[in-house]
Amino acid sequence: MFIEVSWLGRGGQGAVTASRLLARALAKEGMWAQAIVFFGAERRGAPVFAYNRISDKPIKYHHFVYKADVMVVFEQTLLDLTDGYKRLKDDAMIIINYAGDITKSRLRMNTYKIAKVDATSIVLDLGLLVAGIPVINTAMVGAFARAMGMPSIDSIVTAILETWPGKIGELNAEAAKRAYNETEIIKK
Amino acid sequence: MSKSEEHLLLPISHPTKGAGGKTGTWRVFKPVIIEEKCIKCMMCWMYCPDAAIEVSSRQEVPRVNYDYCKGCLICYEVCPVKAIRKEREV
Amino acid sequence: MAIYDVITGNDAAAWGARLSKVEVIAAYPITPQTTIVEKLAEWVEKGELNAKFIAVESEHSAMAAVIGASAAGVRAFTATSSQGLLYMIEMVSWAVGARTPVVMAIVNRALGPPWNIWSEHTDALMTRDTGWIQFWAANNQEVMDSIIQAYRVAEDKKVLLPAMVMLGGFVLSHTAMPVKIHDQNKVDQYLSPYEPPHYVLNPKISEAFAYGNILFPWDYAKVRLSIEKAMRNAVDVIKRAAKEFHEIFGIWHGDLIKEVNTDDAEIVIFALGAVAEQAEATLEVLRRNGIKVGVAKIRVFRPFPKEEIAKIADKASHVIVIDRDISFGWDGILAGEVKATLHEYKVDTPVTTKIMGIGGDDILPEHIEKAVKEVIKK
Amino acid sequence: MPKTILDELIEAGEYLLPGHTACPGCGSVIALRHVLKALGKDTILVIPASCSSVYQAIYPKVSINVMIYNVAFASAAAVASGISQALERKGFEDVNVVVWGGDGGLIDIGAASVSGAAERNENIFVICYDNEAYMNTGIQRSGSTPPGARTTTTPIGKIVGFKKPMAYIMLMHGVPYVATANVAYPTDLYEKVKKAKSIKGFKFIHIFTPCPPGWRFDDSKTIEVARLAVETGYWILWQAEYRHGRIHFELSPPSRPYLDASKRKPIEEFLKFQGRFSKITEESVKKLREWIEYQWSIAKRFLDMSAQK
Repeated sequence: MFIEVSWLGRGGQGAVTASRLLARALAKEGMWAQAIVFFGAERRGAPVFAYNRISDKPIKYHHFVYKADVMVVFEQTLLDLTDGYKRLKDDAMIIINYAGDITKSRLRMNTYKIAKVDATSIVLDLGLLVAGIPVINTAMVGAFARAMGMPSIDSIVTAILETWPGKIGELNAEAAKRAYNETEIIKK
Repeated sequence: MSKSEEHLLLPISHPTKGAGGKTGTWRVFKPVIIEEKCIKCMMCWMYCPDAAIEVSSRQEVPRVNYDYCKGCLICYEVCPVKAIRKEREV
Repeated sequence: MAIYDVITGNDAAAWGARLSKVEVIAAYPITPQTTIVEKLAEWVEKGELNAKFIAVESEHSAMAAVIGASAAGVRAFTATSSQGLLYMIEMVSWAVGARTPVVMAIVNRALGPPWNIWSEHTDALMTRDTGWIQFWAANNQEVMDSIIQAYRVAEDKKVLLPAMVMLGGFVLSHTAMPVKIHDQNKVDQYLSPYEPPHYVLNPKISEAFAYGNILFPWDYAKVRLSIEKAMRNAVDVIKRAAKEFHEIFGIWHGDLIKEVNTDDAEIVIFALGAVAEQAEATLEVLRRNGIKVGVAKIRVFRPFPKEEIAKIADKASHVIVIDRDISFGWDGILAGEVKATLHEYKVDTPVTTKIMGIGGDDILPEHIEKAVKEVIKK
Repeated sequence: MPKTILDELIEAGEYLLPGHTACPGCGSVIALRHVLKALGKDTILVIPASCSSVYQAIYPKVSINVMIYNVAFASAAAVASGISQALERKGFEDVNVVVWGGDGGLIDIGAASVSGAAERNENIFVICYDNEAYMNTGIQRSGSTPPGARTTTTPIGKIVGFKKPMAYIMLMHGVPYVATANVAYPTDLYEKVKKAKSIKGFKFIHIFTPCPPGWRFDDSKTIEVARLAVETGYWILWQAEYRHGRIHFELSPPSRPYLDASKRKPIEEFLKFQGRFSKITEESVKKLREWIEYQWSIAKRFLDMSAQK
């Protein structure tokens, strides 16, 4: 098994942390996962890339992901803004934070497998905001688990609680669980 | 140094009197303390840059250690009672 | 029991220092090194690490302070990158003559201008001639383990020289991957507390002495020669340190070199750090295509493993050296060392040199494959 | 008979051993003798490149009988910080870690590390012997060279710049103890170092130490020149402690009369002995007079601040 994941978010939304959480949760299940970050001159709101490389044996590659098997998109404008489609393999899966009817989105529904979750509503409901920005990263990790069938939501919850002990951890764990339950997988 | 210590030759120096040699040879003039005039105020001792004027208590007349006195004559200048005279050496 | 975690290279470096029970840390922030010392500062403040953290005003002072601390008899640590390393370089060189076995992590980053925060090896390679032992880590586990090994080697009474551990900026420093965090008792078994056998700057312990006052040329030459002897002693000490590390922790990163598929290789790639591991990853694909390639990961750049390199190159029909660095007007820096070594050992295997990945430009498997295929066409 | 400071100085013994290699009449070594008497055996001198890295003599011997660590020019206060922290970590808190350097090493190139150590309130002494130029490399101007002084890099006399008021600068860091001293007043110096020794934290002492070859005067005149610096008001002797948000500043006895400008000798008395000022222009003398006034106006302000309840 060898899966490459791209996270496409905005500065402040926690894409980097999401990729690290995912790697940590996968490691708990004996998987080998890298979490890679491209640091540029990020500012809050600007597009941010993070990546995962996942395998069942140690990975020795040390470069960025250019053609992802899975792309987690924090909002659809980012796909247009960053030429996101060019960074996808032909049969890739897009996991997207989207409110409302996905068929009305600009997504190329016929080309890619799509998984959809309204993460923004979940975190607004839970009051998960940092500096006024809804932080949807943990919810999107939950969505990833549902869409990809790995890791288990339990491993994700454990990884979250290890990262933020206490109230913040519990809220984030709740966000991940709700997203896990609410993610819809739309076949092409 | 044994073979096994050759990798550890350290630039360490040990405190030694006369580390710079007999600096008394630098002199042109030498200070001479006139015992009978000395009031044991210790000014000469106090201001000697070379620690070349020796005394072990206030009851003594200081002695010049000519091995190391460089002949700067600060002592001659600071003596309040002119109890030090200078003598040409070279 | 060892804890198995997914951490960045910088966290791994901090863990290496923590498990080595460093007693004084002095550091100045610089991207991409900063999170190493942030982590250590956090542990010190929380009381998880019983050490003094000196938040100095410059890298020059960071190295100065760790030299002072080490001279006074404690295990000291610092970390830097790029411009910071260059700003510190006077004291980097000083640490060698001072015979202070400090360990420093260097997160390799390109030099400005223009500003560039990404990976390149030129910074650390510019310290090549200072007399530091240089470890180049290829992954985060090796970062942590090399720091522990570095203290063991640096403090060995046959060596007593400072050691640096390199990790690629972002490529390792900010990339999280699984790392086995060792059990403290096992590390304690491997690495005894620092007891300087040569001198301790403490009037309560030692008689008064002066370290480093002026010394005439004939004596100076002897003192510098003793550094060269210590560096040569380091070869065996590094091998033993790696071997015992393997015995205790079951992990083998190689000693001065780690050879991968070199036995039957027609083409051998030499490289440093994560670049070498990237080449290792590419091997699989090439071998599947019937191309017999091997990789020699140069893990220790000083002392330079000349004999090992000559042997490996002698067996192969072609050598490729990949440098993520450049010596302007010459070639890659590692390439120069390899070529000189082969000349010294009268090995006439042809050498192709490739400079790639400058300023963080990504080194992709296809770049390495292309380099190999070019050699085959020749 | 009660013990006097003089008895104490005699009993303290000598840590500066005769046969060192300082120039005849060197002001710096006179100061070092008394500093070491006050500090005693449990002392580590951290010495940056300076005259004292040379006058301690040549390997394998040394003329100073306390522990010495020679370090690179700009690094002294940082090295001392590392030593001090290491000793504290090991439980040796009663060792004096002392930077002993010149104006070049501590006021110019090493000023950042001195300032950094002060800001962190490291438990160290920084003692600067000020001979007002880079003497070790052959008399080049420093940030501490006064206006009008000739050096090899100010061949017609320093025109650009004043004299960096390092002790005031250190005082503004809010460190526990700052003092100025002068080789002509060794008991004052001795008492200041002893006082500093009783204080934990960062201590800065700035000592005026004439240099016969560098300032071009007769070897025997070191003390006279140094004393004239005080009597003309050019060098002000004071000490200050910073405690709980307040500076306790006091003029030292030798300088007290000169708070009254009319009591000061004319600056020409100080200048005339020294070859470095032999061609000083009237303009530079005026600048010096203004500079002296300015230094006193700062001292007065600190005195007023200390007097306020």
